[in-house]
Amino acid sequence: MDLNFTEEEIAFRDEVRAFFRSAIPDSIRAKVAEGEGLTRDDMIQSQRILNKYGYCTPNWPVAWGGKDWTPVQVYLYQDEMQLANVPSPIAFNVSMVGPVIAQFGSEEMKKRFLPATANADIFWCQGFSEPGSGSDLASLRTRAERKGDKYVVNGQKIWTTLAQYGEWIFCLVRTNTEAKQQEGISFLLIDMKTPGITVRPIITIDGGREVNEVFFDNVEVPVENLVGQENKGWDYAKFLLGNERTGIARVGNSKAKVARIKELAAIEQSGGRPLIQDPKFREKLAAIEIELKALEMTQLRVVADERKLEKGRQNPASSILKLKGSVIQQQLTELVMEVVGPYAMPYQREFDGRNEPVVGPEYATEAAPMYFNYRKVSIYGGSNEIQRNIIAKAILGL
Amino acid sequence: MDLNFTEEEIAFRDEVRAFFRSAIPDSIRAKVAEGEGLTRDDMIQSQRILNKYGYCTPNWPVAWGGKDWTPVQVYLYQDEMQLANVPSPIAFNVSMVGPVIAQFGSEEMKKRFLPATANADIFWCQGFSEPGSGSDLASLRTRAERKGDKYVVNGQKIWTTLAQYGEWIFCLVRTNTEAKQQEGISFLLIDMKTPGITVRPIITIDGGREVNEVFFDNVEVPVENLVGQENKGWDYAKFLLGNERTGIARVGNSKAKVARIKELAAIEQSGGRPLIQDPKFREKLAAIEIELKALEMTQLRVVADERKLEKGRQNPASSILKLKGSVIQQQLTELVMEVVGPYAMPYQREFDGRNEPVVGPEYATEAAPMYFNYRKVSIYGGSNEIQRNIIAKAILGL
Amino acid sequence: MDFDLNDEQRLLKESVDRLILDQYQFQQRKQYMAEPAGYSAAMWDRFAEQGLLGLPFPEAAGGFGGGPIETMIVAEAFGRGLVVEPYFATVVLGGGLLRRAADPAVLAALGPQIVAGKLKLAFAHIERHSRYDLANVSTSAKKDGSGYVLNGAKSVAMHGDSADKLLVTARMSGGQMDRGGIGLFIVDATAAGVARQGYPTQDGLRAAEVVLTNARAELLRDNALPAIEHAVDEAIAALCAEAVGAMQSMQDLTLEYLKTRKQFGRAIGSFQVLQHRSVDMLVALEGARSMAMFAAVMAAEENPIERRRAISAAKSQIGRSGKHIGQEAIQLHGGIGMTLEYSVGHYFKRMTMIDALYGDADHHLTALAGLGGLFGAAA
Amino acid sequence: MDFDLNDEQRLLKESVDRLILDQYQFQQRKQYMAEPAGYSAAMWDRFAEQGLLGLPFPEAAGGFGGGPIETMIVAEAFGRGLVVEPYFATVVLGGGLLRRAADPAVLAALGPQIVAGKLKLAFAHIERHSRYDLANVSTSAKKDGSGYVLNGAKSVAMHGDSADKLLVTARMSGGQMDRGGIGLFIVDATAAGVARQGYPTQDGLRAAEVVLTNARAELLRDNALPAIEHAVDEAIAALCAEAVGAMQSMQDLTLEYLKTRKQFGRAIGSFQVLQHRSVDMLVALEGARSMAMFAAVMAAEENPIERRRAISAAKSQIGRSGKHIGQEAIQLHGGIGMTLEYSVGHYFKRMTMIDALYGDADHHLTALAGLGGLFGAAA
Repeated sequence: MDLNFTEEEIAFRDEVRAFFRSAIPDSIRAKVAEGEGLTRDDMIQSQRILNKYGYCTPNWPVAWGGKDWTPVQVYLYQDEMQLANVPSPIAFNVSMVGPVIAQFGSEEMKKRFLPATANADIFWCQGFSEPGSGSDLASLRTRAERKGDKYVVNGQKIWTTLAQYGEWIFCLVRTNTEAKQQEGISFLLIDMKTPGITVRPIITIDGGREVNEVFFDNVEVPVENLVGQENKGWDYAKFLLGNERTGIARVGNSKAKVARIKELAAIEQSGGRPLIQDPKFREKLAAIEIELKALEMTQLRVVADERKLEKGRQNPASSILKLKGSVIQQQLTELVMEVVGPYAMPYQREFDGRNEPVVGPEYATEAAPMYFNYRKVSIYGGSNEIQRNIIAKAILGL
Repeated sequence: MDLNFTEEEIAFRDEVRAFFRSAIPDSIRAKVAEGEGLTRDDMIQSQRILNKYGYCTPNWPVAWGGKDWTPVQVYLYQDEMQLANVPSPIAFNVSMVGPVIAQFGSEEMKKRFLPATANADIFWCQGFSEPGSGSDLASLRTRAERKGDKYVVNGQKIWTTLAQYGEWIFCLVRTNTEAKQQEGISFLLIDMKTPGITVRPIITIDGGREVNEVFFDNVEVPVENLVGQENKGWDYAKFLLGNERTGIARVGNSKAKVARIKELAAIEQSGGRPLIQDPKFREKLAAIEIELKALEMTQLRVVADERKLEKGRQNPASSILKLKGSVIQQQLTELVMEVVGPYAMPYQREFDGRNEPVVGPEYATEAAPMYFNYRKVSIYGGSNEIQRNIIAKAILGL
Repeated sequence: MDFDLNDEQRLLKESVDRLILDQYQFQQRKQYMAEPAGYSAAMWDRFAEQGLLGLPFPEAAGGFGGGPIETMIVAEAFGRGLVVEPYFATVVLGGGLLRRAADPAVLAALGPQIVAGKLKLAFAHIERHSRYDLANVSTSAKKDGSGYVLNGAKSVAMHGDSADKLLVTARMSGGQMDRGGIGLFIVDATAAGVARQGYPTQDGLRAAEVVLTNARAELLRDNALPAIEHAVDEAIAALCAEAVGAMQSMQDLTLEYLKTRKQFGRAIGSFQVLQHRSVDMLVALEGARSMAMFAAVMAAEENPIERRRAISAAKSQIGRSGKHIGQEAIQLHGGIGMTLEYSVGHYFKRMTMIDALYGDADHHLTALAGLGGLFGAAA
Repeated sequence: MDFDLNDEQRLLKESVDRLILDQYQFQQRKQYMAEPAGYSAAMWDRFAEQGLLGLPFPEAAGGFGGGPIETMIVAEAFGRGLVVEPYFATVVLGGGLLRRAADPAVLAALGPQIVAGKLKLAFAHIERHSRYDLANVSTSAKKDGSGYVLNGAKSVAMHGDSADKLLVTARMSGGQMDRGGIGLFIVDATAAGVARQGYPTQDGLRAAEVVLTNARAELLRDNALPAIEHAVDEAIAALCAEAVGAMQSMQDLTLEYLKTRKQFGRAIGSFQVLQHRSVDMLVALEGARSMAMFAAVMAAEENPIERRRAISAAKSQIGRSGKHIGQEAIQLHGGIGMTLEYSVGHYFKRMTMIDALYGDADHHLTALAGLGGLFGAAA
């Protein structure tokens, strides 16, 4: 057992660290550091840089632009990306639909979609959740009826993140209403420009427009857009959701946030001295740092174990990462609120597009919206209640 | 709304306060303050003083030595008793079997048992739980078969507190094995000297002998010892358990414990100054004090509401009192551990009956045993999980 | 001891509850917020008609002589309605500062205008680095003829943009953090030298940044800190009650949702985990309700140590209960709880802002610990 | 980076695990505790035979040159077995103090005796008001001919009653709380002027009060605090691993109980609330395991700031996880968990004592906060 990184691993880390901090524009990284929303262009610009230098899709098959990295290298890559406040490549492209197409799609489908997906020439969004099916995803009701060489899709998706940017959407649809819930579902790729698709924004409590409803009204989809086999979509979705869960711990992001909190708490005053000198504030931060360190070590253990797992299999411990990772992210947003104190109160998104001066320090403007917005991280990607159900069954055997 | 006590209430409070602090021997009150176990004689002596002055059984019918006090007076009586570290009268006598006999027993039974029960001439214990029936009390299996003018009892009870002192035991027994679980249970009074009864102590993790197993092997019980009607015992048990729940908040005890912790933390040193001057320690204590104040106010609200309830009905909010009260009591034992620091470690019950000098300050000796022992308060009297089930159903309608 | 309302209080409660039920549904509130001032002028008049604006003022000032219990009744109902009108700024806090710090003559002159709905106030106190400290004041007051001129910048003055007059803390002597030497001044909001920037707050109310440049001001009281502290303590008691209203609404909404929302073929309220978590929300709510009552009773206490202990204990409890209930309400709702179209998130945001008003849960825990806690060593 | 054990470590783990499984069942342990010394002399010899007593000593001292990882392997197994022999006192802490503070010659002289099971040590440091502070020492050391004489009283010296020699902190200069001027001495436990009172601790181990009255002592090192701190940090890392073993056992016992105990006609492990609470126990356990590994890796770190940060973080996590798991294990067991006849309560008590050894969770949180936390502002 040697928990230090090897010389090769350190060299790799230094290489990606240098790359992330030089290749991605500071203006974009500063937005990530402060929790400001990125524009569509920011996301695409950043992803294309990563892709150009081969740093976009390491988890994909090598033939399609992936890397033959060790699990530790993948970890270091993610950690350094997050520490440098580099935007993660669009998750729908790189962590979700890309791996599914690479694993289950036909050669033709791969050629058609994978390079464009890696380079953000297509902006993907995800059509899984429906109004009636939240945690109970398999109860989804959006229908796709086969008519000749097309599917005709009718139904509604909800919580579709960034559908306003989406050029394509990958959907779970019901292709067999007779079969048991999980067995009648297919995985379909749909061009958002197809007639019959309507996107309606859902404004969230932080005032952001991040999620949407997507309505399908007799939307015609060519059958070649079916991924893999008809009625096997649930398997592909499970594969996809497993991939989602590892990244969601976001240890590097939280480490960057801790560092930022220390900087800000050195600026803000409490009782006539910098807040960072307040023993109680320090202890609150230290308590989260301990949890974060434990999470990081646990993640490394999961990463190290990956070598021993069948390729593509998911360590159920990744549910623990999601659970703890989400709570730590949320606690850090609360601490930022505390750092800025009364300056959390002004709602300044109202100013967007206007010219009013910022109230209080610039870094305070996103404190409350981020706190509100981050309540989502224990809800999406399988709520923390669902994660506990999974762990109870898969790990504890209860 | 006037949350101040009336002049009459204050006069009453001063009266009971003076009584408790003068009539009960200091030696007994000091044991309660430090969490040391009371001897059987301590309990009986204290109860007889209370009974002599009419302060033992206020909740009983006036005809049987009860008081026509308002709910506020009852509250003040309990609060002052606990604040003065006066041992509560034996709960099995005064809160449990006494009210049941007074409510459901025959006149003859009342005459036979109530005065002796009030004066601790009988030391009662409770035979409810069985090895197979913990939270699921109604699944109990101890049989009582009617044979002529006797019941023949066979079975086993467990967790019988102070059975080693018990002269009589009130038991739930199954008199009908055909009926639905709750409907075949009777409430029986049994003389512990009857042949066929064996008591076996259970030593708990604190080293204490507080609970026991009680075995019944063809124990013959006269039918006149049946309380109320055969097969109605479950109703009487529910009545009894409801009574138990109010007292279990033990706000007065916890207030006395907070005061004692402040005294001790002024003696113990940390970093070269009294522990009580450590801001973090103060905050930990203050956080519990807030919870305790909220509990006290909630208890007063429940008390005030009692006037509006049908006599004998239980406010489901009393489950909240049990829940919060138990947690606060447990937290305070943790804080005592923290006050004494390394001196929590010596196990000095071993010294009982020997003459070795006390290790560390005298008040440290019970810190760890009390912490260990108090884990029970969220288990007994309906575990906190059961309380939450009750609240979810009875208050929230879930 | 008696938790019952008297007849007048019961009438007050019925009328305010009715007002909120009839006039303050979620959609109605949205319309009020869309008005130019960010709240409903008609509703303000309605408050005046119903006598709510005069509630805590003495009769000599045109009011009805209500105390903290009456304010608690109104605040709790307003918490359920998420009222956006400047009642807290003008009547509770502004009015309280006048009652505690101003001469009776000033109160008698201004009171009736407030009661009639003609005068709105705001308290301009917070400065860039003062955080929750009432004694941390660097805005300066200099004598100038019969009055004073003030210089400084004040932040996040609740409803400062619609106020007619500002109540301003300024330093007359001493260092930035000294308890002595702080004056309470009254300034015309439209006077020369007063620059205001109004904006919405996270909870849909309004606030303003105020810059004072040789702004002419009238002194209400010198060495005003003890009076200000008392007024703020009373205001905190009202915030506690408002918070209880908001928490009760979140609890009600969540229970309703748990009973109707179905997943895996059954109402999600039938899942034991969600049942127990609802119970923990209820326990937090009842603790908060109890402490809000405690705060109301203790708000009028003249002994500042006893009063501050009680108020800090209550505000700390409210902050913790509110965070717990708010976060759980969102979590148990899932995605729908995150949307602006649904009301629970609005309660959550108001609750979050209440925690940040005049000291959050940890600030008041520290304060209480510093004051020796609630239960004396010689109990 | 590599979490795998090397071949030697794997062999060590297999042999220690086997020893615990075969020789340290709950009933066997009870017999060991009933022996006069409070532990099994035969087991101690067995440890010697298996080479465990020499594990962390350099070869020059007759040992096997094992490091923190090897100690972690042994400690975790011992945590599962609730081992009562003085391994921690003699080998981990006592041996560590010798390694860090004594001359190589002393180590070479004493080491082989320890390795052979012939010499037992105890660290006598705690004083009436020192709590968890290693720098708080008032026991005095005075030069006397070629050696020293010590005067003072030491409390709760783990396994001090069966030790052959005591390692004693005493002040050679400076005030009671000064970091400088603390010497580490070695004293014959049976020497004149050494009075010991032995007793059991809450977890079934043993400790002693030690009173030194002009007791003759040999100086191992002056200004010994940094060396003592390093040895104690290494000992804490071992305690963390032992705690993980105890927590794992509590988790296993609880799961087993949930799967077999029936209430309301079904296994209680089928109740969702108990499932989720078991999951939270697992999360606490995995966090503790991760931090125990972190502690093991950092225990050898020479930079005292980096080392202390890591050790304090780990001990704090261990304390919190252990309390959570222990309390939940008892609660989920119900009454049976409270009985001395059942093992889970013994783990709970050991876990509680580990928290109180060399600083509890809050003590180390404060320490970590004082050292600036784990993640630098310039990450």
